[in-house]
Parts: sequence; C-alpha cells; structure tokens
Amino acid sequence: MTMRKTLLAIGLAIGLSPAAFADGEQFIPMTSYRVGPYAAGGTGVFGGFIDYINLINARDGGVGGVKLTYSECETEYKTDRAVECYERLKGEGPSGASMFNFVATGPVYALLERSVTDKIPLVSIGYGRADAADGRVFPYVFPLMTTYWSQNTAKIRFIGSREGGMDKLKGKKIVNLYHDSAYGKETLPILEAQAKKYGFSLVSIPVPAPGNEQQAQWLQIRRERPDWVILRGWGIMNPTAIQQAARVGFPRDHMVGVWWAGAEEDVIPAGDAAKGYIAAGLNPAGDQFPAVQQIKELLYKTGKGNMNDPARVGSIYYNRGIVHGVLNVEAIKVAQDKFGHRPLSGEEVRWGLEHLNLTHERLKELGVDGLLPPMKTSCLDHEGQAPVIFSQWDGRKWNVISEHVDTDQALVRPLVEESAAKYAAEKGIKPRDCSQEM
Amino acid sequence: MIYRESGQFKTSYRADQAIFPIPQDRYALFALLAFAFIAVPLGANDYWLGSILIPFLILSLAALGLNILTGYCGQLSLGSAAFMAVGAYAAYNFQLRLPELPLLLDFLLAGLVAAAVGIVFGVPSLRIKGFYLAVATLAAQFFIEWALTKFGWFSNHSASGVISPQPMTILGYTLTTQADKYLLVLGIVSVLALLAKNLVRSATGRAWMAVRDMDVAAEVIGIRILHTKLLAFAVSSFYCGVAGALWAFAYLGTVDAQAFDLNRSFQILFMVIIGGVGSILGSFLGAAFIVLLPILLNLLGHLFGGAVRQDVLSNLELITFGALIIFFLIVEPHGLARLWQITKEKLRLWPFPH
Amino acid sequence: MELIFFFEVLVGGLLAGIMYSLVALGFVLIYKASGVFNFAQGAMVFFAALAFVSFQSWGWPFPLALLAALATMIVVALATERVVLRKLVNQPPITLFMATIGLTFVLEGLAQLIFGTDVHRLELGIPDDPLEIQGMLISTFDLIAAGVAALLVVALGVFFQYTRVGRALRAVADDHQAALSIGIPLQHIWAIVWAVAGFVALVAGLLWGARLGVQFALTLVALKALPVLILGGFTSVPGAIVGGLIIGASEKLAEVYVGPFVGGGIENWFAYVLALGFLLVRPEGLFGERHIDRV
Amino acid sequence: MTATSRNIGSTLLDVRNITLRFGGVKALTDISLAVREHEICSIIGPNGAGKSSMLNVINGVYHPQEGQITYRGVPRRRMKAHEAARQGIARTFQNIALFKGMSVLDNLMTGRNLMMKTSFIQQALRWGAAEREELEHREKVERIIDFLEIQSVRKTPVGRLPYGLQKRVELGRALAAEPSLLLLDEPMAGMNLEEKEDMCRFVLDVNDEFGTTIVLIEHDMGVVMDISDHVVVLDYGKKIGDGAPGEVRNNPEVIAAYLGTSH
Repeated sequence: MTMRKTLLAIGLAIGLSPAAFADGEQFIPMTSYRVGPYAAGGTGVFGGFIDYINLINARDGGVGGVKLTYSECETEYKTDRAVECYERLKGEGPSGASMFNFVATGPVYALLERSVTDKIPLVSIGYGRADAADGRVFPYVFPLMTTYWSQNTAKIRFIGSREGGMDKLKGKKIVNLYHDSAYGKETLPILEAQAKKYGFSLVSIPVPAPGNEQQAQWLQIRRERPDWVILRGWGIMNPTAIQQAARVGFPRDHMVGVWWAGAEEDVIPAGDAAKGYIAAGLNPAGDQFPAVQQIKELLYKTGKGNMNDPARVGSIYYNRGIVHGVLNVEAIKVAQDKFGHRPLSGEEVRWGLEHLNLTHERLKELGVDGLLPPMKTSCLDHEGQAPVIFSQWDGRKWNVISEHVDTDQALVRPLVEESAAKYAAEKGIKPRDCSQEM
Repeated sequence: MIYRESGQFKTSYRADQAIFPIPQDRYALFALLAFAFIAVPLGANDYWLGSILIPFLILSLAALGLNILTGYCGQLSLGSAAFMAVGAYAAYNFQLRLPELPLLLDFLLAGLVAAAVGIVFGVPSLRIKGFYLAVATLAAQFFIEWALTKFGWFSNHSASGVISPQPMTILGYTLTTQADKYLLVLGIVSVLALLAKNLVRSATGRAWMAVRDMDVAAEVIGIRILHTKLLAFAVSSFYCGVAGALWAFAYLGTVDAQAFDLNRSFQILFMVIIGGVGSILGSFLGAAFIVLLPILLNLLGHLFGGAVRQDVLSNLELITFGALIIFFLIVEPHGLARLWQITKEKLRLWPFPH
Repeated sequence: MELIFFFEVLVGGLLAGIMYSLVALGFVLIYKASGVFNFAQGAMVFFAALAFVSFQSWGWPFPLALLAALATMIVVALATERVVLRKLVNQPPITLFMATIGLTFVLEGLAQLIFGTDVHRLELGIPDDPLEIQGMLISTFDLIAAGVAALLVVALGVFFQYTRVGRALRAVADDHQAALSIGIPLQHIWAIVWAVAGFVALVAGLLWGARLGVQFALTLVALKALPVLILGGFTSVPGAIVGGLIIGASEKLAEVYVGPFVGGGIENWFAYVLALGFLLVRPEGLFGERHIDRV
Repeated sequence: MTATSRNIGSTLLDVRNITLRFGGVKALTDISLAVREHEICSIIGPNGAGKSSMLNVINGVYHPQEGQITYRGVPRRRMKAHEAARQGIARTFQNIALFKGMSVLDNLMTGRNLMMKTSFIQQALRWGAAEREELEHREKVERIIDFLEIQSVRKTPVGRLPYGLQKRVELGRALAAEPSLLLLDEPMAGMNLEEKEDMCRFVLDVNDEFGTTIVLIEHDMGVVMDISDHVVVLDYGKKIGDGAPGEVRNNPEVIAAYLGTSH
C-alpha cells in the first residue's frame, strides 16, 4: 500500500518513527507535564519516577537483566495532548509500552476503552476512577494504593482518633471545603455516608476554580464554627485556604488536606500561616530512605539526576515519583517471574500489576520501607488497600504524625462495586470471574 | 497541469456563481475529498486517525463555527468552548434519555440546543460591541461550565462529573475502529462545511458581512441587526455544539466540563485568527496549524533529547509556539488563507508574472 | 450579629475588589494609550513577581531585587514594543489582542525557563493578623494593600497630570492623529506606557504574590480583572477603582447570600453576569463616554 | 433641463414641525418640508446646518423629539431604519459607508437582501428556490452594474476602488433596493468635474428612467440649481428657504446665510 508508505515517510521526516530500541529493553512511556500551572507537581513526580528508573538501570542493570528505557512526551496536563502522547508512545520499544502513568485523571477516563483494546494498563496512583478498583470490570486500570474515596474514609478515621475515638465524632461539625469541579465533588457521597454513620454534621462549601479568592467561604466557615475542616483543594486553592484560615483565626492543626493539598508547594506560599496544617498522603517526605540515598549517590553525584533543583529530592512530589517507580518496576519484576526475563507486553505487565505483593520485607529489600506501606493487589482488588499516613507541616518540612491509618473498605467497597456494575451495564461489559483467574 | 483560467469563459451567472468557479479548484477539491474519504482510512494508522486527524477535524468545525460569528458577522466571542460543552452534554443526554433516537439526530438536536443557548447569550450583542462583548461572552463561558458541573442531572449524577457516552451506532452498525470514527467525523464536517460555504455566499452571509463592515449602513438598507446577529450566534453555536458532541463521542469517548474551559475557547479563537478571519478554508488551515504545531515542536524537541533538559525543552516549545503566533500575525495578519490566496494568484500568472 | 456578618462580608469584598482594580489598572493604561487589549497583563504580573522572588532567593537585598525586577519589566516592555507592537501598527484591534495572547505564552515559558517551576513564598513584611473592629474581622494585609493601591492611583494621577510624558500620554489617549501632529513619537509613548504597565504589574505581582504565593496561578488573577474592566470601562482609571469595589463587594455578598440557594461557587460567573447586566443598561460602562454613531 | 418633461405627482413625504435634540443641543428646530413624487429635491445649507440630520430623521436613524412624518399618506411614529428601507427609502452617505470587506457585486446584492424571501436553511442547502432567487437578483443587479458602467470592477473588493468609483457603487447599492425615495448625502463631494458630470447624469437618469423621487444634499450650487425641482435651505437647524431654484436663489435670508459663512 503506497499510502501507508507515504505516511510512514512523512512520519520519518518529522521524526515520528519509533526510536531505535535495542532488543532486550522494557519501555515505559513518561507522559510528563513540565510547563504550565501544574509544572511544579509534574517536574517533581516525573523527576522522582525517572530517577528511580535510572537507579534500577545503574544499580541493577535493569530488571532481571532487561534494561528499562523511557521516552518523555509533554502533556501540559491537557487531556487531548495526553491522548496524543498515548497514541504516539504506545507502540514504542521492542514490546510496546509497559503501562501509562498520567498523573492526571482526565486521560485515564478518556483512554479507558482504548487501553482495553490495546492491552496496555493505565496506572493511576492516588487519582483517577475510584470504582476502577473493581478489577473484574476494569481489567486494565489500576488505581493503586488508595483512591479518593478510600483516602477520604481514612481522613475521617484520623479525625476520629484525634477526637479520642470514632464515637466522639457524634455531634461534631466538619466543613468540607472543596474545589468546585468534578474532582472536588467526587468525595461528597462518601462524606455524606460517613456523616450518617458517625453522626457528625457535614457542611460542604464549594470554592470556584481556580480558588484564589476565598474570603466569602472563610467568613462562612467562621460563622459555622466547625471542629474540623477538610480541604479538598487543588493548586492555588490550597495556600489561599490556609492563609484565609489564619486570617479568620481557624486553627491550622484542625485542617486536613487531601494528598493534592499536601506537598511543600501547597504550604510554602502560605508562609507561617501553614504551621500545624495536616495533610493526608500516600507517602512521607524525606530523603532518609536507602533508595533515595542511592539515587543521590549514583545519579546526583555524577550529574545524572533528573531534578533541576536537587534540593527537591525527598520532597513529597519527588517521593511520589519514587512510589510510581517502585510500583511500575515491581509489576515488571512480578510479571517477569511468571513470563520470563525478556521485554514484556502490556498484557503481561498487567498480570504483574494484578499480583503485586509488597510486604515489609520486600519493601526493605527495595530500600523503600516506610516510603510506601505494604499493599497487595488481586484480580478483585486493583487498589491494594494501602493505608494512609498523615503529615504535619512545621514551617520547614513535613513530619509524619500518624501510624498508618487503614481505609474503611466496609464502607467504600460496596460503593465501588455498585458504581462499577453500573458502568459495566452501561457499556455492556461482562465482568471477569476472578475465581477463574490465576 | 498549469493553474490557469484563461480560455475559460462563463456563459451564465449560474456558472459564475458556482461554489468553485475555477475548474482546477473543483478538481483539486474532489481529489482532496477522495483522498480524505478513501485513501486516508485505508492507509493511515490509528495514531494519525485517532490523535491527529479526528481532533483536527473536530476543532476545524468549532473554528468554522466561531469564524461565522467573528469572521463573518464581526462579533468577537470568547465563549465557543462553552457552546461545545452544551453540545456534548446535550448529545449525551439525548442518547441516554431517548435511546430510540438515531445517533445523527442526537447530534443535530445537540447542535440545536447549543444554538438556543447561543441565542440567549447573543442578545447583549445588540448593545455591546467589540472587546466589551468579548469579555461579556466570558459570562457564558463561566456560567455554562459552572452549571454543567453543579447540576448532577447533566452528567447523569456521575460521581466524577465525567460523562461517557454509549458506543456510536448508525443503522445497526457500531463504530468501533478509529477509521470508522474518522469517517463519521469527516462526513459530518464535510457536509457542515459545504453548508457554511453556501450560507456565507448567500443573502444570509451578505447580511452578516454587512453588519460586520458597517452596521449602521446595513440597517439603512433594510437588514435587521438583532435578527442577523442572533442568527450568527445561533448558527455559530450550532457548529460549536456539534463539534463538542463529536469531541465527546468520536474523539475522547468521555469528557467533563473542564475539557471545554477558557483555554479551549482561546485555542479556537487562535485557529480563526491564524487561519483567516472570514474564511472557511482558513478555519481548517488554522486548526491544522494550532493542532499540529505543538506536536511538531514536541517531536522536534526530541531530536535534542538528552542534550537539553526536558523541562527546558518543554518551556522552549511553549515559547516557540507563542513566538510563531506573533510571527504569523506580523507576516500575514489576514491569516493563512490569505497566504494561500496570494500563492494562487501568483500561480495564475506563473510563469509570466508581467 | 447578622448585620455585623453582612458588613464583614461587605468590607472584605471591597478590599478584595481593590486587589482586582490593581490588576485592572494595567489593562486600562495600555488600552488607553494604544488601544491594545493586553491579555498578557496576567502573565506580566506573574513574571514580575517571579523575577522579584528569584532575585531575592539569590540573596539580593530587598531594594536591589525590587529595582532589578522593575528593570526586568522595563526590558520586557521595550522588547514588546520593538518586536511586537511596532510591527503591528495599524492592524485591527483583534490582531493586536491575539498577539498579546502569543506574548502570554512567551512570557509564561520564559518565566519558568529562567526562574524554574518552584513555588515561592513572598514576604513583604506586612503583618497578616486580623484586626477586630466592632466585632468585624478585617485583614490588616488587605487594608495595607488597599492603601498601596490608592497611593498607586494617586501617583499615576500625578504622573499623567503634571509630567511632560504624562501629558503626552493623555494626548495620545484622546486622539492618535492629533498627538502625532504635535510631534509626539508614538513609539516612545507606547514603550513608556508598557513600561508603566510593567511597573503596575510589579506592584500587583508583589501584593498578589504575598497573598497567594508566587506561582503559575498568579496569571489567573487577570480573569478577576476583566469584569472590573467592562464595568468600569476600558479607558477609565477611576472606573477601574470603582468597578473593582462594586465587583468585589457584590460577588462576595452574592456568594454568601445567593450561593447557598443554587449550590454555591457562583462568584466567578456572577461578576461577569453582573457586569453584563450593567452594560445592557449602560453600554459605555461606568465612566466611559456615550458614543453617538455619526453617519 | 427642466422638470416639465416629468410627471410630478402628489406629496410623497411630508415632514411637519420636526425638532431633534442631542442632549441639550438642538440639531433641528421646527422644520417642515414636503417632497412630491418623482421630483428632485435638494437640501442645501452651510456646514453644520443639520442637513445630514434631516436625512437621518427621514430614514429612521435618528428619532426626533417633536414633529410628525407622513410617508405615502401614512403618518409614522418611531420607526427603525430597516423598516424605512422596507417601505422603499434608500440612501447613500456623506462618508462612504460601503461594506469594505465585500466585492462590488456583493455590496449591490446586499442592497437586494430585503427582497430575498428564502430562509437561511434553504440558502445553506442552496436548493431550488434559493438558487433561483439568487440568480434572479443577480440579473437585476447586473442591470444596475451595466447602468452605472462598473462591469470591470464587479469582483473587486470595494476597499480597493478609487473614491469616485466607491461613490458610484454606493449609489448602485441604494438603487439595487429599487427605492421609491432615494436620499443622497453629498453624492458629488470630493469629485473632479468629469466625475461630477457622470454622477449628475446617473442621478437624472435614475429620476427619469425609474421615476425615483430623490432628496439630495449638495454643496455645489451649480449642480443644485441645474437639476433640482425644489430646493430647501437650512441654517443652524432652521429652515430659511423653500421653493423652486429660482426663488431660493433670490431669497435675501439665504444670501445672507451663505455670505455669512466662509463658503
């Protein structure tokens, strides 16, 4: 077909052709965002992610002798750009893309169906579709560790423990200050269910995007006199909320943020006002973990580190990048143990993602114990039920102030299954029978 | 073949008023359509179809819609993305709540709903002009975005606010491959572009341009200004609405209100300005430029991969994108369509320019 | 109690409105002198603030960082005039408007390229303790910011009224042809007015930066200024101030008193709808001149 | 040339006691005049006398605060300009008000817009009626193009034409509407002698061939006295003379007004 040749020629001319990858390499696409409003998060997460991949290559010579390669594609945090990157990178490497980590929810939704057709897993760690935890309906989506819904239940448990027990929540008042967008509204039903269960009263107050004006909202909060404020914020909304809280005299140590509101970038702009502020997290900050130390030693000392500003190594976003790296690499390793030490297809990596079992011992071996908690995935559960940790900002750094707080799966799981079943019915998907899976 | 019109004499006004009076243009268009309808779906891979051509065509349609309003009728709008959102959500709800309706009718109705909303937000245009109107259309942009997020009914109470339409079925045939979706989009866009071309060279189009060029004189020769402007808002919003529905159904398969934010409106306005204000062809050229340029820059950037840090590259891409826009505005403020026209005029005289 | 709450919201809104006016002022200056709707004003605010904190983080003392940031903004203004505006003289306003959006991308990219993507804390040494007056909480910071804005307006007024350059600027604003005919080089005027707008962007950047932290989202404060502009008129400095006060106060009151009935989060579009409604009654804005079509 | 060869009929337009104010400024004060069918009526007067305002009042662009306008025997109240056009009043402007982005042909076709009956949907489909209609009107417009001798610039954007031709195209656009009352605001201003003669010829031919009633504003006294049946003189928004060219020429008030100005 000459047409195909012509297009291929055009493709070659503009450098579209797959770069030459040696056989024996496992390709991981990096759909990063390094410009625009979310660049601070994007550079941190993808910096840590890439550093970890490079560490595995430098230290271990890859996974099971298979070198890891990656290629970056700028998404600007836009769904259509991300879709383009997906299509561009999905076929790269000797065995195609292993899995995609967009670190953005939009593309996960947009590519749900394509990823099934293409047999490439979508990994969304701490974001994306909550109901995708039901692996029977969503075989190719992995909302690893904790979804928004799960994390929210851990937040209420944390507040309960601070109050001295879940029974003490009765009669308390909690304000949910949320970003007025689909993202912000996502946890409303979960919160309402918990309010009913524990008997606290819930006041939800929206903040219009982008959230750089919150005077009206905080005057309302002052009038409501809540015991706690949950900050389901995003970007500029977070430091603004913390500063406004200070202005109306609301105690910062009674504010609990979602993990998108729990990085250095969210508190530094607020200055002293942020002292005492608490946020949920997938991972703590800090560079004391052996893997991070090795990165500093092997990469940064030789000038091969990915971070422009080495001081950010060990920050919340950076460590989240490490978490991405660990889970991606571990999935490849688990899959290699089953399928052999060679470059794996997305379908094979998917099996690895479904059989993750990170115990304390395994995490210690990897040098990341404490950086991420133990977790275990299965065909039924694509989340892995990782517990949540809570950190408090002391004005200079984040300090972990809680044990691992488990999520309330008794509450969340039925909602996940209900929502997934609804999706399956809409799309005519026949859920897998997990007892048939191995 | 030499591009020449000498020796071609038109013997009737009908021939003179044909859509493409010069036969070479006509042949070129047929060839292009044949290429687009037959060769491309056979030859192009999913990457080209699914992430370049489909979004390019859909955004061309939106740009065409805005060009009708801004280019032909002279009403500057920064709210086109909001009308795309209306179209997307309307099509979703028609499909969901009236499943017996055929898909194409869903799209048509979605366009009509967008047109109705467009008329409502077009009413102030009678009294407000220029940049005041442009900023006022932001009211539509922010209000519609807010309403679609706020009222769960629009998204069928989806927790995440994301709507995901059913697979597209036409006469019992389900469109699954990228080539199927591409053909659907191409078909709709071709038909609507033809209709737009007809419209702008008829009495309606002349009324729009008259209002754009000199509204007082237009009224004096009997053109009802409000009626004319509202019609432009309606037709423009119809096009944007259909584009939005296609964006949700044929391109992404899922969409939330934030996909149609202010940045999208600006993107569409760029296409119009870069492509050519008051030109159907320009809408397509502009869309091609704006869709392809960032990808091209990203690919070019990869040639320097390794030598330059990725964040430097990404920022350089953004800077180059902005600079190229300024460059084109300086070199040819009337847009790519005018460049094309000038090339054609030169070609007509070639090889004897004097 | 209810009344006190009302006044608290009102005063808070008025003070927030002043902050909007501060950004709107930059738009007004440029529009008045060159007829350009400068969409890059938001990016300029971000650029100025980021330049300032970056200079500070390099260990430069406050006054030096301030001067350097001002110098940077003047360079940006001169470069814009030379590279962009001069080439686009006599083009329709929409072309110039689009060029400023292109400029926005360039400035945003440059800012993050030169100064990085980190977010910064900007400390101006202004106390941010709430002040309690008659049971109302009022932000000291906002009060001081309002004072700075007032000073800026007075300074601009003096500049326009009593300096030679200022008078030239006003001449240009009134009538380009007339200004040209009395021998004022338009290009100088444009360069100066963009530099002044750069200065206003710096002041706005410092105050907003101290409020929100210096980060990319500072570019978005421009969106808060637009309804102020249509309400106050694109060409009126007092309009920008009064418009800011009205928008600030009414959007906060609407959020608190109307918001709960429709689910809240209405601030954003409410400002635009308010301005739109106002325009329907008075198309020339608050302080604009009534325009009679002559045929 | 005299008016005797033509068939001047009854009163077509009757303007009674018109007063027009902008804010506190009176543009027109208590003006009455009558225009009969098929005649050529000139309005003259020094700059700022209110001549253009008078035309704007007649075709509904301005709305007088006082007075009554009767057109074809029907008194009208506040009327929009496009309604005036529908009743057969067309005009040209002192500063050319052509649609600069459009070709000569399109400008003239726009003049016929209000006679086009097909809906925009038919036009978009360009089926049957819409296309037939387009062709019919094209033929009518071509006749005007022939009449005004502008065949060679048919497809040229009007912005590119020289001034004199633009004036001619603007007359063509007004004629395309087949008006019964044609208002011309200084159709010969800024023209050289040859162009003026051409324009005079067109105006007289229009009046002659189509029987169109014409009200025109003109500064050139020679032209006015030559072609008018009836002259109205305004000064400072007041009417100071009204009658046949000969009478007006000898009116002492008119002479004073003209001598008193720099004209």
